[in-house]
Amino acid sequence: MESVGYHILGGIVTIIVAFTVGLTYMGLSRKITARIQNRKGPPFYQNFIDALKLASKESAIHHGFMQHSGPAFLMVSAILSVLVIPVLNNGNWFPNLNFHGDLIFLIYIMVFGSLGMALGSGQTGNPNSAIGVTRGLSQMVGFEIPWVMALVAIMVKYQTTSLVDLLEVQQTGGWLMFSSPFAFIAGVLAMLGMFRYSPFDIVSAPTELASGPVSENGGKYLFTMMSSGSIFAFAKLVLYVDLFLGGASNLIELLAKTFAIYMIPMLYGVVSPRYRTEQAIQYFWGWPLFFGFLALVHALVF
Amino acid sequence: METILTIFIIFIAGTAATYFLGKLNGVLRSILFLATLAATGWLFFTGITPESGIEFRILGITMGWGITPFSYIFAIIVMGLALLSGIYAVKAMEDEKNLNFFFANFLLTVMSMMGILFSLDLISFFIFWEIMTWSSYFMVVFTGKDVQKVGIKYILFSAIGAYAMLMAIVFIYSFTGSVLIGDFIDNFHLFDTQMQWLIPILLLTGFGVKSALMPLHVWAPGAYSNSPMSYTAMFSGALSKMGIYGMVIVLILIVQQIPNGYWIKEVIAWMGGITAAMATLWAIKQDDAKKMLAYSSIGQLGYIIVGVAIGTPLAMLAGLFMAVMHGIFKSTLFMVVGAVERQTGTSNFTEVTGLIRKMPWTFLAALMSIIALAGIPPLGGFIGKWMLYESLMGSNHYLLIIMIFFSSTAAFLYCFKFLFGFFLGQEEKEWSHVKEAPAMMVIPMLILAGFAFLLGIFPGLILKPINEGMQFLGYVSTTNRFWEMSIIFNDWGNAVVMMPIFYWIIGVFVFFLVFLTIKGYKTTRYVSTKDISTSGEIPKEHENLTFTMGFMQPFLRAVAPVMKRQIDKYYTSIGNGLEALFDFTRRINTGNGQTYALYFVVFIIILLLFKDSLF
Amino acid sequence: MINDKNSQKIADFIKNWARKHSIWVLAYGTGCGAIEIPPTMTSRYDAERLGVRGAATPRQADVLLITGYLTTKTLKRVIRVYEQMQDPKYVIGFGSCTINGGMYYDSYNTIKVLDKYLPVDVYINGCMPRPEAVLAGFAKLQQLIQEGKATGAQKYKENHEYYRGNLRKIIGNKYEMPLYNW
Amino acid sequence: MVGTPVFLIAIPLLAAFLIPLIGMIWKESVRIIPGLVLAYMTVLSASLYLFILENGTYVETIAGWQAPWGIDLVFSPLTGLLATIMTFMGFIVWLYSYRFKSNVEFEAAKKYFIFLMLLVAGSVGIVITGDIFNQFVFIEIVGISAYALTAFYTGRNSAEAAFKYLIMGSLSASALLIAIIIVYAQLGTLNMAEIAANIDQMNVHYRIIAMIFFIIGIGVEAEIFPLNGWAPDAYTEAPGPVGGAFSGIVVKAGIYAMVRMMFTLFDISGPMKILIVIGLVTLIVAETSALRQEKLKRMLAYSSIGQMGLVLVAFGMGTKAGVFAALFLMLNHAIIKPLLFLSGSFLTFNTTEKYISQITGMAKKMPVVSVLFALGALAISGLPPFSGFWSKLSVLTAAADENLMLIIALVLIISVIEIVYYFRVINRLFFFEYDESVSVKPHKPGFNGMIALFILAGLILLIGFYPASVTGYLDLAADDLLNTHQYIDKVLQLGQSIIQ
Amino acid sequence: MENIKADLISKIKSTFENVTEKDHDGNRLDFYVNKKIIPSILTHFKVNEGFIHLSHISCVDWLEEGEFEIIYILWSPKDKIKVFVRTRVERENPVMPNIDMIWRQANTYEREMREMFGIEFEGLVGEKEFVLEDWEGMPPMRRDFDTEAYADETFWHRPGREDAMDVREAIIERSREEIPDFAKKYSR
Repeated sequence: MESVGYHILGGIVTIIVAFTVGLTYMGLSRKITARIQNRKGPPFYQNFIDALKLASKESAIHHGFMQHSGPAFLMVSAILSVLVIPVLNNGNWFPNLNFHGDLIFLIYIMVFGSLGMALGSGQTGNPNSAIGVTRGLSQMVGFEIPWVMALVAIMVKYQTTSLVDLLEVQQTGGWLMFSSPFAFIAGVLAMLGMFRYSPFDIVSAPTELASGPVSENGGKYLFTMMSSGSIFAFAKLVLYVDLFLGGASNLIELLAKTFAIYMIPMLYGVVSPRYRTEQAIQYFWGWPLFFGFLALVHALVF
Repeated sequence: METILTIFIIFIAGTAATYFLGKLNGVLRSILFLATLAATGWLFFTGITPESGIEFRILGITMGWGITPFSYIFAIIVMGLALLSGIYAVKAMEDEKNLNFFFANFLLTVMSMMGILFSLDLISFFIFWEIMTWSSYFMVVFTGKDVQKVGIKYILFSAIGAYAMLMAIVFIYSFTGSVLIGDFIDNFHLFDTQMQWLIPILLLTGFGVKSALMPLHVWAPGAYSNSPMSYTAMFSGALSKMGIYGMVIVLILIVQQIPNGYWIKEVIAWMGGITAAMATLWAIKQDDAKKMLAYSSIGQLGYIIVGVAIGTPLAMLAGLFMAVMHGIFKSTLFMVVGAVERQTGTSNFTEVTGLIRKMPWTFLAALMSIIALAGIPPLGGFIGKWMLYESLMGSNHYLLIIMIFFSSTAAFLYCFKFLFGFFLGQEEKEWSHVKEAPAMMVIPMLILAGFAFLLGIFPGLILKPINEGMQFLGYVSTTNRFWEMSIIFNDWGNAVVMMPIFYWIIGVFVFFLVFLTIKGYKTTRYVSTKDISTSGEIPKEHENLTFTMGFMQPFLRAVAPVMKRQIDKYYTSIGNGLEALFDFTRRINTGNGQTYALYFVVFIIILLLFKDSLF
Repeated sequence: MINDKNSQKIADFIKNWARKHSIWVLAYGTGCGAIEIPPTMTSRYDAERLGVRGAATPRQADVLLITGYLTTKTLKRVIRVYEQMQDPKYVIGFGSCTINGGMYYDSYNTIKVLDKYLPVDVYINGCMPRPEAVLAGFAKLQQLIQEGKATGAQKYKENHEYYRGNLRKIIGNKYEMPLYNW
Repeated sequence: MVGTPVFLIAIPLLAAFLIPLIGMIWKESVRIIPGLVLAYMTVLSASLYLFILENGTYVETIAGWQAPWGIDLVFSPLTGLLATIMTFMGFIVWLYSYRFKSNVEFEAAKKYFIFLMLLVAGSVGIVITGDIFNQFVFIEIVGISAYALTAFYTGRNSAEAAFKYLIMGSLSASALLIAIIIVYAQLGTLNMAEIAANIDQMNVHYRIIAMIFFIIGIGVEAEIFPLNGWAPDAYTEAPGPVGGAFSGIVVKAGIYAMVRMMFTLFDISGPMKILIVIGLVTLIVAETSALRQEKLKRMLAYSSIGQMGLVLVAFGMGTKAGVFAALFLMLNHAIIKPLLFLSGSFLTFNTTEKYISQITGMAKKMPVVSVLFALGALAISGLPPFSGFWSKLSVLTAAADENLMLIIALVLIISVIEIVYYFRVINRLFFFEYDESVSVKPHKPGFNGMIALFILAGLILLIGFYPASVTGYLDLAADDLLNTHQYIDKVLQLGQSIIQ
Repeated sequence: MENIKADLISKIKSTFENVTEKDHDGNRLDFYVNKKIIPSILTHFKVNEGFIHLSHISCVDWLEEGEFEIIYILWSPKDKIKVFVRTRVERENPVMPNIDMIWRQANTYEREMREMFGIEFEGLVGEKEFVLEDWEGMPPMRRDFDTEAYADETFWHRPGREDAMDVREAIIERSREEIPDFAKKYSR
């Protein structure tokens, strides 16, 4: 049992890494998107500048207490979820909170942030925010189903709900991506929605909804949301790597794998137009659900 | 043990006194009402211990009253909720008419529920069950709205359920010659196979009606939303648990004795799962908070049914824990709706908005309960769901997990709708006069919300009695595996101490919520919700900017095929068909003397024709 | 240490650098100039490489880009939008119409001089200005920000009565403007 | 002992002749004397009943003719119980209607009270007589007074209802007479005990045909299915208390006669298909019709018919438990249905149409009567903890003992229907707003009427909370009915002992 | 086409009095009518002649004659003919019959004319303000409204505009090209 100080240190380092990596990935995605669109694009550190600017911007007004609490809820949930996920396997990273990284706890703690943000943007009174939130929550119901099917398939196959156990399984038996390919496909398709990149970005569509839930939040509110978003992105990527790509034993490997995963929704998004909400839901309940069932059958039969 | 009798005597005397003396004076009525609840509550919590009972005989049938460790769990819910919603009701109902009837009936319901839990025999169980049915029926129609529709639906389904139960009881009595539940359970394996299947199914029908299982649930939305909210808090919180109580006994003690009886459990679990999913979808569609919470109750009861029907130790623990939690948070939410309705005059999301600054304490209670309802850590609802998932995983119900997960994810939609609809959004001028609800209404809500929080952090408080109750049902003690903790989340089998989580959650929460939020709140200035970026347009005072109409429309469009068929409609058509048929039988008596004379002759002929078979 | 003048200076430098490289633009595109924004933002001229990026709402925006003429009717909305923006904020007047009315010099319902009503930091002239000119305008604004000279918001706050008075003069007293909020 | 069973018949008949004479002197006596007579009858039958409980069945021979040849009155635990109930209900109905039509002229009141008294006397006579022809006479007495009471209100509807009743009654009387003739021709006796003792000697075909005609003859009074067409009209058109008297007294007598015929006369033991089938058909048709009624009294009438069907089903099981349940049902019905009729006629006092919709919201105006009505409704639909529950439970347990699952299921389904239509009325009463345009004017009930209602309600609650108060008597009565040989022995022996 | 036109003219002239027509080339046909029969003639066109589409309602300010001319432009998709129904109304307190029960879109045009010319339409429903906000005084589209003077009075002008050179002249000077005469008259 390590000391409390070690835990706190580990937590802070994790958060900083998550923040940095997340923002960098976002910047890279902007760069890559620009290159695909035959543009030069902003530098990869552009998001850091944006974050710095937002943090230095003045926020003089609020619409009520929940507007402050909403981003804070989001941040809490982001931090807790990144702390629960084992960043590297074999205990190479700080132990943080990963009590064997329980997946169910993880799913729910991730949702907590969405609810907090929904409340925060609801308090602002902007109708666009509420519309965005309802779209976001609806879409979430859409992609959670194949995602959970993929998770259940894996859990069934290895009879554990612990991420750490799954990592150990992959140490010896190869990556889950190959041993349960359908689960991987379902999970990846669900991930498209989770990152809210292009086909599924109706939630915060800038021209339709005036950026949706965040439309009343600028400055520090937006900074908090942006940074928790980057932490979330990192958390999700690490989760995918841990689940399907066998985890990583050092930071470089982690970065390589996470970036590879990250490319999927990003590249898919660049070339896709936008879905309406019900189309998005129907999308997720089509092929991804089918693959989820296949994954379940695969897990049960083999 | 005479404490039991004392409790019932106090209840009956209190009911009568509240009814008759309550006509004299309103204050006296409230005092009598609360004193009855308080006295019985005090006697219950101090004087009653599990495994105590009395026996007596009626009609030559031996009956017994007593309390088992298992019914003790439910008795805690009933008494606690009765006390708190009683306090709430006194204030919430003060402007209504016919209050002596209301309060007397309230006491009668509480008494009948306690009676159900105290009954050790089937006859007094059934008597109290029926008292509960009709006393709650009078509450459903108390407001005088939709009486013939909602009320008759409720009483019809309750009667069907109750008589199915009565049929089973009658069979049991004629087979065993005793109505004691203990004798029945002991002798059940002696029944023939046909009866072994029939009796549990009949009993489950009876309990399924009260716990709003899917094909039998159609009474619930109307009944929950139609009765006064102070009563619905108990109706949904405690009364529906009576169905769960009976269901657990049937499923665990009786169905297990049937060879191949696990099929019943599977079917019930699946019905619970479907109930949860469908009710959630319907809850999303509702624009009335009461209706929404009613459907939500049905959905939550679906989870509980899944838990108890699976019946592994962990699933049972989860089901019972969720039953307690549901009692707590759902009655809080109904109380919240009642408070909002009392202060604004409507419970419709499309009308009321932006009450957060007007009714902050009510909002706090609503927020806590919603978080508990949605199953988000660290409140108690999560622990129940977690246990449920783990147990489903452990007992290989994979599709059920997805079912449950779908409904619990979709539940976020209506959770948000509830909070947003009432408390967030534009602060319209129409509601600018609204004040916080009176303290007598807010305090019970906050106490209940506090319990939801407390049980989230210290679930052991309630898991301990549940564990004892489960041992009574024949489970091995789960002490060493499940509830040994005094602090947040337990390890379900994983031997990890959870101290760091506690530090982190507290630390992060304190940092962000207290430090940043409050600091930010103080350094910034409040502007009204009319000051929003509406492309530069300045919203006029009378312009309603809140987005409440067709709130979850995209989602509902996506799930429209599932919601096209309503069980309600089938029942309605069956009912209409029957009424038409009965109209035909009514016409047999034509009111014409000649026809009657003809009948006379025909009857003679028929009797003569069939004399060999009939005599 | 933190209140030290030098550290303040360093902090200001960093902040200004960040602001300079991250310009979120709220384009008020009721005039014909809005048609010049898409080429500016897309692959040919790619303003994003300078950190220029569209913002959806005034709460998130740094720069208010007035693309072309403003009528008395839209002026009210523009001022409302400007006041809803959070500090630090800048205004770019885009096209001749904002400078001297341009071809609408004799119209009965367009304003001719934007800086009577809003503190314009940079004007981009031309009818219409080409994307190159727009980029040049942004570059100028960046330069001003870095130098700490883009103090339009400050000016607006100090001379609020003056700007409001000019507004009152054209819109009359019938129209209710809400109080200044930031 | 304040008299012998013969007084139960003789005194009301005597009073019926005397009342018009005394009425010429003192008009109020027309109201009071029937009450006194009914009270005396109640006391008499109660004391006789207590007496026989200790000393065994009491058989009185009229005019010294011994048993097989003369007429005798049998006062056994069963007949005593029924006689006590009937006289008591007669008294209650009198108490309720004491002020009834006090504003109408002397003649109307005279008729009413005389016929009420005769109704009770005739019903008691049906129960306690031991002679089938005598029973026929009493049935005719009951019938005639019932026709007259039905036609009490002058008017087309009442006359029509009474006429229908009359037609059915006449037909049944002829059928009954045919049955009696057949029996007499075969066995040469009219004494029930004698017939029962010698029934084996009767030709089996004649026996069945006699039984059929008996059933048809008594069935009109017992309201069995195809013969009950008169009942809804008569109940609706007769004055309110008369409906109570019909359902509380007359029908019981009819059922008794039928059961006595089946159990004792023809000595059938074991389950009787005929009773079960007739009972079930009656039950289903009546209760489903009741669901669709628009008039309150008509609904109650159908409900009454349905209950009688249930009683027949219970008797038809033929077991001890079944008979016990049937008697319990009869007792409860005799208490509850008059309560419903009496309180219902208070509620609809100021209307001639008596539509259910006309009592909308009456609870606001007449709270006590409404609560009593609701109590009756809850009790008759078998909701615990009121008395109806126990009787229904007894029926069900009796059926379960015989493994008659279909009957249990049907009875329960019918109970659901019952609950639905009674709750519809309760809803209208309590949870609707009083609407001047629809509802009738409230009526201020008289003191005597309220006492009558409270007595009935008190009995409901007593039996509901403490069923053991009556089950002992019912048990004895059931034993008495089932033990045919004891009945025969007792009646014949006693007659012989008197001769000796 | 010509047959159709002639047919139409004869039909209209037989139905309505005081109607003069003017035939244009192509598919256009003008009718000059009195304002009183406007609703009836338009209904006639719509119902009987197949001119189901109202393309536009226009207004011309004949300041010198003291009249406004209102022009209803109708289109028949069947015959492919457009008809201009012209009518005059006096400038002082101009009142016209309202036709938005015949074509709902007429409401918009009428509101615009009410705001821009000050023509009243009998029984016209709709917000008084159409495009302008808080406008007081003379409707801005009348010809006697001096827009330049109004602008001078109401708005600031940035100085320096008075001696601004015509861009064309600067271009000519720079490029030393001849400009054609017809272009000169457009220069300031």
